[in-house]
Amino acid sequence: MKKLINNPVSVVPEMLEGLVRLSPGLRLLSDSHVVLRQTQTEGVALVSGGGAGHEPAHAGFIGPGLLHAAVTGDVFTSPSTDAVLEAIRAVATPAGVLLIVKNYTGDRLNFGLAAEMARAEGIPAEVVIVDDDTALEAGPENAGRRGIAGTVLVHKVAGAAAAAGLDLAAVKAEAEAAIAALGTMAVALSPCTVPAAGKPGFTLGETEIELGLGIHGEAGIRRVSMASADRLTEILLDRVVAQKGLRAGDKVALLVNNLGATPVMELLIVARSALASLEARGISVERVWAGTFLTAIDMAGCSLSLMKVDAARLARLDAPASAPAWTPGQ
Amino acid sequence: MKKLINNPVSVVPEMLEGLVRLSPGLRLLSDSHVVLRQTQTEGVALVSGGGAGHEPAHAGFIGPGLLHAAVTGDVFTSPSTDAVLEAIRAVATPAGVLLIVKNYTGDRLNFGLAAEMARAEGIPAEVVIVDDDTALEAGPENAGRRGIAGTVLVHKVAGAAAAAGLDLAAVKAEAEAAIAALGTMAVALSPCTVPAAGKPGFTLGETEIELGLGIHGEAGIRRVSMASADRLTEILLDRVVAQKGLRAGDKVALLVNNLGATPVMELLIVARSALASLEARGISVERVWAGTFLTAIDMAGCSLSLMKVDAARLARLDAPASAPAWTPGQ
Amino acid sequence: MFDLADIIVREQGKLSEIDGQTGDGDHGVNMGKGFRIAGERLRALPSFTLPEGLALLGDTLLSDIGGSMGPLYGTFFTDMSEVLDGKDSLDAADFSAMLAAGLAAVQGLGEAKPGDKTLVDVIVPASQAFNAAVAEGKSFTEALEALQTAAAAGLEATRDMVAKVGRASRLGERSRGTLDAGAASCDMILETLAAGLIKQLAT
Amino acid sequence: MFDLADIIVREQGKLSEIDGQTGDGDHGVNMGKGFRIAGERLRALPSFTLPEGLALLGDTLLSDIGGSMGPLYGTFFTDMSEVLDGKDSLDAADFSAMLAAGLAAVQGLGEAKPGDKTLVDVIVPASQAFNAAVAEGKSFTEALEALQTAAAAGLEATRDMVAKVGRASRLGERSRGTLDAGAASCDMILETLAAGLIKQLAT
Ligand SMILES: Nc1ncnc2c1ncn2[C@@H]1O[C@H](COP(=O)(O)OP(=O)(O)O)[C@@H](O)[C@H]1O
Ligand SMILES: Nc1ncnc2c1ncn2[C@@H]1O[C@H](COP(=O)(O)OP(=O)(O)O)[C@@H](O)[C@H]1O
Ligand SMILES: [Mg+2]
Ligand SMILES: [Mg+2]
Ligand SMILES: [Mg+2]
Ligand SMILES: [Mg+2]
Repeated sequence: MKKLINNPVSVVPEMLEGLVRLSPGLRLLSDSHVVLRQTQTEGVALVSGGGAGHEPAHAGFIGPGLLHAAVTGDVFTSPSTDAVLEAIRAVATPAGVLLIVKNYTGDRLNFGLAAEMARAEGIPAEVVIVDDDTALEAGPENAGRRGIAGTVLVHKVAGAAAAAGLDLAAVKAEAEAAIAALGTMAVALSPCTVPAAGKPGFTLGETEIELGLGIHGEAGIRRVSMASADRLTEILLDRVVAQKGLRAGDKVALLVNNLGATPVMELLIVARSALASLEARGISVERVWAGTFLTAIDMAGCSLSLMKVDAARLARLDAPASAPAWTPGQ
Repeated sequence: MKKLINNPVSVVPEMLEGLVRLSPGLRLLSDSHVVLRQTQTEGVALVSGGGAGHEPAHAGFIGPGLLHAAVTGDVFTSPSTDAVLEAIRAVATPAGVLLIVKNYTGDRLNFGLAAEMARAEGIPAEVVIVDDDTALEAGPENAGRRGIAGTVLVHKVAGAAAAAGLDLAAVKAEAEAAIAALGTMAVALSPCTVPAAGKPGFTLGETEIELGLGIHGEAGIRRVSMASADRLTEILLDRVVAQKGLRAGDKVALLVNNLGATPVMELLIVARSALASLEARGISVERVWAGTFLTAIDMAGCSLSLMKVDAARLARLDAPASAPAWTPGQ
Repeated sequence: MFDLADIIVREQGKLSEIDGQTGDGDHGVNMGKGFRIAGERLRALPSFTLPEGLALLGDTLLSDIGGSMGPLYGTFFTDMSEVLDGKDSLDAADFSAMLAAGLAAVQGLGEAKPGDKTLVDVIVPASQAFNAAVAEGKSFTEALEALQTAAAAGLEATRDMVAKVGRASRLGERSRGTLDAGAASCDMILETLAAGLIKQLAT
Repeated sequence: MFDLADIIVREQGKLSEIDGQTGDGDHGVNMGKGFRIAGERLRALPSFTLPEGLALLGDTLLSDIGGSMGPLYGTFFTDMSEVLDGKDSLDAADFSAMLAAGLAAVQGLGEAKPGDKTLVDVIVPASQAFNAAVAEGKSFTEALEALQTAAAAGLEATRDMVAKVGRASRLGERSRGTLDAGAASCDMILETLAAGLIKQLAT
């Protein structure tokens, strides 16, 4: 394992220190892995988070119009209930706190328990669960779809709703509607290496790639041979479009996300390909992003997220926002 | 080689199409690899460029307060004289054109010849050569220092000077002063793979890294064993500080640049380390950036650039600018 | 209690390896961290009762380790401790109530049913075996031994199950054929707790 | 002229390999692309004179290939063509003037001196040998043969040189021990041009 780190046990505090030093609008809650805005606002506060290893998520999306705080656990491990509760307390307003949680047992339990404890302290707290990984069939026989890169667009919609002064129930409802409208699928060209493990979580042959993998290096749904960018884009979009029931005439936002080690050259080629494919399907891409939003450490590959939008949701995506890792859609 | 591409011969046009589709302010000159602003301005126009493979450079830095056009060659190959001349003609104003060129024989020759031809057509054209790679000793015995990631800061200084309405000689003088104040050094953890070659340009052992390498996968100055982020940062900064004669009390801008495949986690750890090291040296970091600015395709590793600043140069770095890959310094 | 902390810390490599087969390979890291910290805190105390020890362990898991096991094992130990509250020594009835409280905590939070391939598949047969032995008039020690056997069998039975909850559930049929990591740590925990009590009862 | 285009296209792998040892391994790719395009354009013409062929080659290199070789070889061929302007056949004096113009073009642009480990280290000894043979009263054909021998020797001599210009110069002493890529392509070019003329003179 070759990584620009000092010690696997210190990657999380060191990178968070780096982030807040580079982001004058952010600060670190002392003795914790909770990052929050320098100055808090009135109204509903948004808290996100999860295991580390997804940088720039989640702390990179803190700022006006987006999140109020993010709680980071160890690499690929949900933060503890106490850590989440600390974050909630730090940003709570009388309007309450909405927790944006990805669908993993650990995150659900820790954020869920923390929300319960917060309510017991008199802080209105609600939870939404993001489950955008359309690679998987959801059902009673499993823990449901995972939350992956589309989470970033949920942050944006909820952040704009909160900034617009909506109450907790209304912000929650908008976030849940955005989640229902969202689907994502990823392709990995290489596995990722957890610093503490020191070696890749799985191995792929010279020409093998993995479709529908998770953002923690969990196995995907299918291992296939390497194919062209156009072909892979088609496979990812076919699945998301089918699972989310998208049809010609629908309007969507498209997020092309680097899983960690993908060069800009390749992201741009995939973005071009995805735009052409959606156009051919008669699906209108109202906004598009291509960049590094939510990663699996150093995995090579990308994910494509589609969120169905109407004028109201588009306005949320377009609303002014400023955070270290946020860029306006085009 | 696993890459999200369609065909090695089409990577350059496809990625440029992706870029302009994602950047409403940019357009592609028809039948060429010249990207320029949708609307041109009065005053001195700036043209940069070079081989492809350095994305988001150079076209990602086109926009108000920055470049007016960028010419892209094949991967790691200077664009032709004709292509550069086309770009010059497309953006030329009576105030003239400044070409920002990195110190490679091919770039010097093609941009230099194009400037001569432009002048023959009555277009005032000047060239500045960026040679920030302080890993190398410059001297009569070689072609001088290479131009690498610090070029992005030269774009910014010159772009602000041009936007401020200075004349060609004055913009050129500011760019040259910025170049003289600039030093960069890089460390590679992995080689890069040119799509047309299909295999890495060199090989590194399990624990080997390369110091002072070039952004085309050229050999570095020294192959050493993997070390901690703090130690590597120290080695890079020692060299740049010594070569640029920086001393306690000096003010600098710091650019932490991803060479292509480095995760955000690692960049943030290096940024934290560099800030601490410079502070310990009594060198004041007035502005800092950490991100993906000028890459060597999919190389893992980073470069550190220091540009000495006074109030006037800092104002150039802070001047408003907007381009797909530009973010304000902190 | 020290034995408990020590065995989890010692076996963390094995637990991560099991988790790696169908999960993300960090079960041992997570558990090892929590039990190491709890062990240090316990060693710093002049003395403590079993309920106090369990409470400290539960607190540590809840506040310091995160992941799915932090809350699940955290409330498991916390709720077991509450049942015993104030007691200095415990009898078979206390032990039975303690197991019931632990199971209720885990199921209340994680909603796993027997057969879902989790630690529940160790706790349920282990406490059933214990209660059955007591009902048959066996001694506390004999009942604890029955629990140990049943816990180990419960773990072994997870091998042929398909995960229905947690990370491994996304693999569907592909999760069959390997042990469950949480069940493996739970077997260690119950067997070690029982062994400690058996030793204590013998003196 | 077709031979010239063909040999460079055919040998591009070898040229890139040589460039890979001290440069960035693309010399063959760059040259191959330029000579392939030029070859196609030449084949599309009903007929052309040598100066016309050289001019087209120079133009193609200048406008289509970029890199350092685009302008260097581009002006090399363009300037050689200009010396011959209008001529349909050429004598030894023309050929000598042509080489001088090519060398001046390359040096004017790239500022490489003999010994800097570039194509100049092939052009200089080759044209010196040609001129010396002519001065000694040798025939045009004999002088061309002398040029071929000297070009090959010039290439071989680059092996022991340390690069002073271009990409390889950053390696300093480490650039010693391998041939220079530009010198290798230049040797092919001069030897092939000479062979063509020799064949023509023999008929
Ligand atoms: N809903 C649940 N209820 C009870 N136990 C669960 C549940 N989900 C997962 N588990 C247990 O958690 C174990 C994995 O723990 P661990 O690896 O520490 O957490 P994570 O899956 O977050 O990486 C599984 O082996 C299983 O026994
Ligand atoms: N200044 C120069 N003058 C003449 N020839 C040069 C000069 N610099 C480099 N060369 C030649 O260019 C060759 C490399 O060409 P090529 O690989 O196509 O370009 P690049 O170095 O840009 O990749 C070298 O082998 C050398 O012969
Ligand atoms: Mg985990
Ligand atoms: Mg080159
Ligand atoms: Mg796990
Ligand atoms: Mg080369």
